[in-house]
Amino acid sequence: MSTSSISLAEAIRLHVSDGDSVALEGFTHLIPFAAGHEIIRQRRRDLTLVRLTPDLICDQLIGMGCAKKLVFSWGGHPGVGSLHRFRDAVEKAWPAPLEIDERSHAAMSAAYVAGAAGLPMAVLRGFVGSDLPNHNANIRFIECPFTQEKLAATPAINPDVAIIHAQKADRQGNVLLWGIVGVQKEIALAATRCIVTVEEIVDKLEAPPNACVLPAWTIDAICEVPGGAFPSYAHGYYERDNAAYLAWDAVSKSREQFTAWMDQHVLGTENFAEFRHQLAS
Amino acid sequence: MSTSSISLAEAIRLHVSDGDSVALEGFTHLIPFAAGHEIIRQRRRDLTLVRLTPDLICDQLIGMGCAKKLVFSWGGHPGVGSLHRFRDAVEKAWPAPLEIDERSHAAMSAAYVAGAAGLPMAVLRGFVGSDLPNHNANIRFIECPFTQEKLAATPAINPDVAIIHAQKADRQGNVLLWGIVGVQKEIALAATRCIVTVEEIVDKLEAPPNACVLPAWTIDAICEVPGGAFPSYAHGYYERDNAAYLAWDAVSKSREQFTAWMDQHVLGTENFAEFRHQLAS
Amino acid sequence: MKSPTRTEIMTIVASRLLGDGSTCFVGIGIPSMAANLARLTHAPDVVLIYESGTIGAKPNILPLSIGDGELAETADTVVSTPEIFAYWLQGGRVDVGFLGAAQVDKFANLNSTVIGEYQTPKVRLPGAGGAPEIAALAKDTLIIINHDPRKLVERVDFITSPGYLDGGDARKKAGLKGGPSAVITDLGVLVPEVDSKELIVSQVHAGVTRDQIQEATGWELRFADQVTETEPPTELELTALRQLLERTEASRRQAS
Amino acid sequence: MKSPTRTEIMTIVASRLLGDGSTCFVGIGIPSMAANLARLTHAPDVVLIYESGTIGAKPNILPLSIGDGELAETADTVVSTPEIFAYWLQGGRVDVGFLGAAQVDKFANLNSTVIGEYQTPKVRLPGAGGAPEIAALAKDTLIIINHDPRKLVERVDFITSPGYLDGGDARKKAGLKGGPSAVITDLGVLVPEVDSKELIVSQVHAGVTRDQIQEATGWELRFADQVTETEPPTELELTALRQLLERTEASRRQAS
Repeated sequence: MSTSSISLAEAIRLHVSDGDSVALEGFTHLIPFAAGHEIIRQRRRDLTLVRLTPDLICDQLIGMGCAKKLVFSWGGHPGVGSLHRFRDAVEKAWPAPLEIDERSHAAMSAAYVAGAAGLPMAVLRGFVGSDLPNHNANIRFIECPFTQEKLAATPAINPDVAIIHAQKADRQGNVLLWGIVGVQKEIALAATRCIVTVEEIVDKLEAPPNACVLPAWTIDAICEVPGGAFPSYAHGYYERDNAAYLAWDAVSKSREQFTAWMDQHVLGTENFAEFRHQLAS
Repeated sequence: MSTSSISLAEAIRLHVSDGDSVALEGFTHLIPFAAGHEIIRQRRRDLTLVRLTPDLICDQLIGMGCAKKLVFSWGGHPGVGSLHRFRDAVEKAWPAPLEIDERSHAAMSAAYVAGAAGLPMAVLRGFVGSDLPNHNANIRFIECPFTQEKLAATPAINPDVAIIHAQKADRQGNVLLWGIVGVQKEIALAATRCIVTVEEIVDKLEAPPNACVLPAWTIDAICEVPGGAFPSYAHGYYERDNAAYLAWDAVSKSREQFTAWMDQHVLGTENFAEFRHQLAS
Repeated sequence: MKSPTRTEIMTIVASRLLGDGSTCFVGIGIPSMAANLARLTHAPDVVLIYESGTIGAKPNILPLSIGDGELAETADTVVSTPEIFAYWLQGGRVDVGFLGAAQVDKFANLNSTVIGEYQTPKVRLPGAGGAPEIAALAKDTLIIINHDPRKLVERVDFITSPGYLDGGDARKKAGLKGGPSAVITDLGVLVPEVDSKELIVSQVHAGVTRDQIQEATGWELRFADQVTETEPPTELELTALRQLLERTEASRRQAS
Repeated sequence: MKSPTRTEIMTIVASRLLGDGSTCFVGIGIPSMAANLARLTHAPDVVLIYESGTIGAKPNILPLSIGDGELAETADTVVSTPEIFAYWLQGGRVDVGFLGAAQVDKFANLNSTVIGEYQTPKVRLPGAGGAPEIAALAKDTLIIINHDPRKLVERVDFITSPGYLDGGDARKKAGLKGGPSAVITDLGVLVPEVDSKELIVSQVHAGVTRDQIQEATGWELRFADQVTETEPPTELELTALRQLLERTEASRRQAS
């Protein structure tokens, strides 16, 4: 029951197909940027992207025409403002129309929990008084059979593929992440297939008790991609590159500049290591 | 926002009243025996005991007449067989009739989760084909509004008091437990009041990342009771006393021998330290 | 000492409303600034909860994102995103939700979803994030927003997060407790009138006239019987705020 | 080498049914013994999951309770009780549920609740524990029980955990997949007949006659067309099992 590591290009080739629903998670931390880039390089199309906070990684995928739909709860540039490519797709259908399934963080994280737990729906105290349920059939209300209270329900999320970035895997393929762990365990378990990029592969995981560990047999591909969460951060390895985040605002503002940047830095590089090298120089 | 430590006797006096529902948890590990004994010493009555696995600790409380009701999912002597005092209460109403609310581990742990999460009920794939729902109105079935599947529902559990044993607290009252953590975080958060006994109080908690930590402001009383989980175990401190467990079978078999043992060892001692000292000699 | 800017006053006034020992679910930006200022001044035991799962965070610098490493490293505990919303917010453990928004209306409803129609938006905003449930489930909500007639509007284009809905007992009828107790702006403070739940001006910052505040508001404003003037920032408050921002700036310069 | 006892044979036969690399949700007692024997012999990569939350436990000695420290220390990860049932069992990640019971009936339904009436039990048994959901949600279930006419009964007094309910497609109609594939006893192995789902004898241990097995069963037994005789325990199996038990005994003596 061990999962041996493969290249990220191979993992995306094997496990991500056109039309798939793909959850890329990491709540401000451990965002799988390298994997997102590889999806762009391999020119996947018609993906349903699933992510609580579709920040730069989804802005890039959407702007490059990989997505037909977005399941999300907050699509902004953290601490900065708008995601220009996301807005351009929703407001002006560029480069393609983008269907949206919009919930809230509480609902989406509960939907992942339901997905991991084999339930068809999540139940929460949510959306009361909000206009969102008027625009999303995936938000309904049910009645508690014991108290007759009205509760919100939302369908479980079970993506075709989950992609996460973690700090470590051992040689058997067991994965350890720590710090802000977000919804990563949940999407890994909710998805049909799971790709994990890691900072490093080690002999022994040395996980502290009750740490967030994914056993090898729950994972389909492990790829060693040091720095694979850049410009987000990997706790214990490197910090968030706030300057790179701030710079994205200008890069992404115009379609032309965005396209040129992506052509040069993502499509024009072989892999994430080359991308980072090119960007640094 | 700190919780200073008090004696266990004081904590039980302040927070456990006749008629309360009291959850004592610890899944084979960190079972709060010292607190159970103190409830017996203080002769509380008409308690609703809540525990997934009401093993020796509940056998003692039931046999001593503290309980009027038991909410549970498995009432046996682990690895041995019957709980004689529990059986005597259910089968022959001795020393008093015992009402039961019987679910399964999956349902009870989900009910604690719902309790901690402020939901009135838990939803699970449970009890299909089982006779339990025919005998417990706290197990019902609902329909998923998205898939029309039939799902089990059970009311949230929100005890008046949660009592747990943990390895450590710091001087501010933050609590750390590790190893088999069971449902302790959930009941601590589901209950109105929470008492925690700990192996030791330390200057710094030194919790590893993402450990099971309860912040001081979620806890009402912290009591330093070294060895307070005996004869169960405290990971990193001492092992399960299997001999003491095995011995319980003979001690508890007859009403007379049970009563004599409890009179001598529990009612006849001032506190848990004296109990352990007496038992060892 | 340089006299305080309007934004500084807004931040300081908001920080004053946070009680010591309370648990506060903090949005990013000015809410985070105000909450940390409270922690560094009159409320050392405030418990800051961020939706990234950090409980009891005590950041020395302000996070740019809601899940910076600084938050995790200084927290009492870090839990998963599902847990922070289920056990901590929905579980009823949050005293104060500290929120910003693109628009707030007369009944303190918040919009962070769209300007214009949902299907054909003029401006697509980031969306709900944690706000609908924070606004619904925290015992109290504080809202921080810059005064501007396009931001303080008679009726929001879209209710992302409930304030008092149509006013009066509409929120209660919908099954919600709590509700916003104050909207803090760079011009003053608005509070819901007891019965109608319409936001009225209860406080103005020094030097702000009623006309100014009316001009910056998208509906015909009413004023409380007793409108107080904001107590000027103390030197302690101003120093703590400026040092916090300086530390933050220095750290960002160093990192880039 | 001392010839094997009936209990040893039962344990070894059960262990053989556990495939290498499968994930197995293990009950305490003989199920745990058989599952660990499988791990120590032909199935080194079996993943043992205990309801105490230990995933991938590799105990060197047999736990007396389902949550001994030995399980936590040797596990790949230890999760909470709610998580083990929600994400791991209900999430569909368990291939085999390994269960014991006080009674099993003709359609492989299990009783661990009461002998007699629920409200006025003759014998109050421990109860459900994890079993109803293990029996319902594991892809396959293996049942281990000693052959005895009070244990293998025509109809259990109480269905704690579903086998094939009333037989035929009753289980499927109730919305359940899977179902028990074998009942392993100290006399032989019973399996559900393809359509009726009635348990029939497919295998007898060496030296056991049909009469013996019928006498020890509470309903009129039927036999498969081809009843095989159990392959005798190999020396490897027997040695591994006995050493496991010796290590366990030694450790318990030492502790007490």
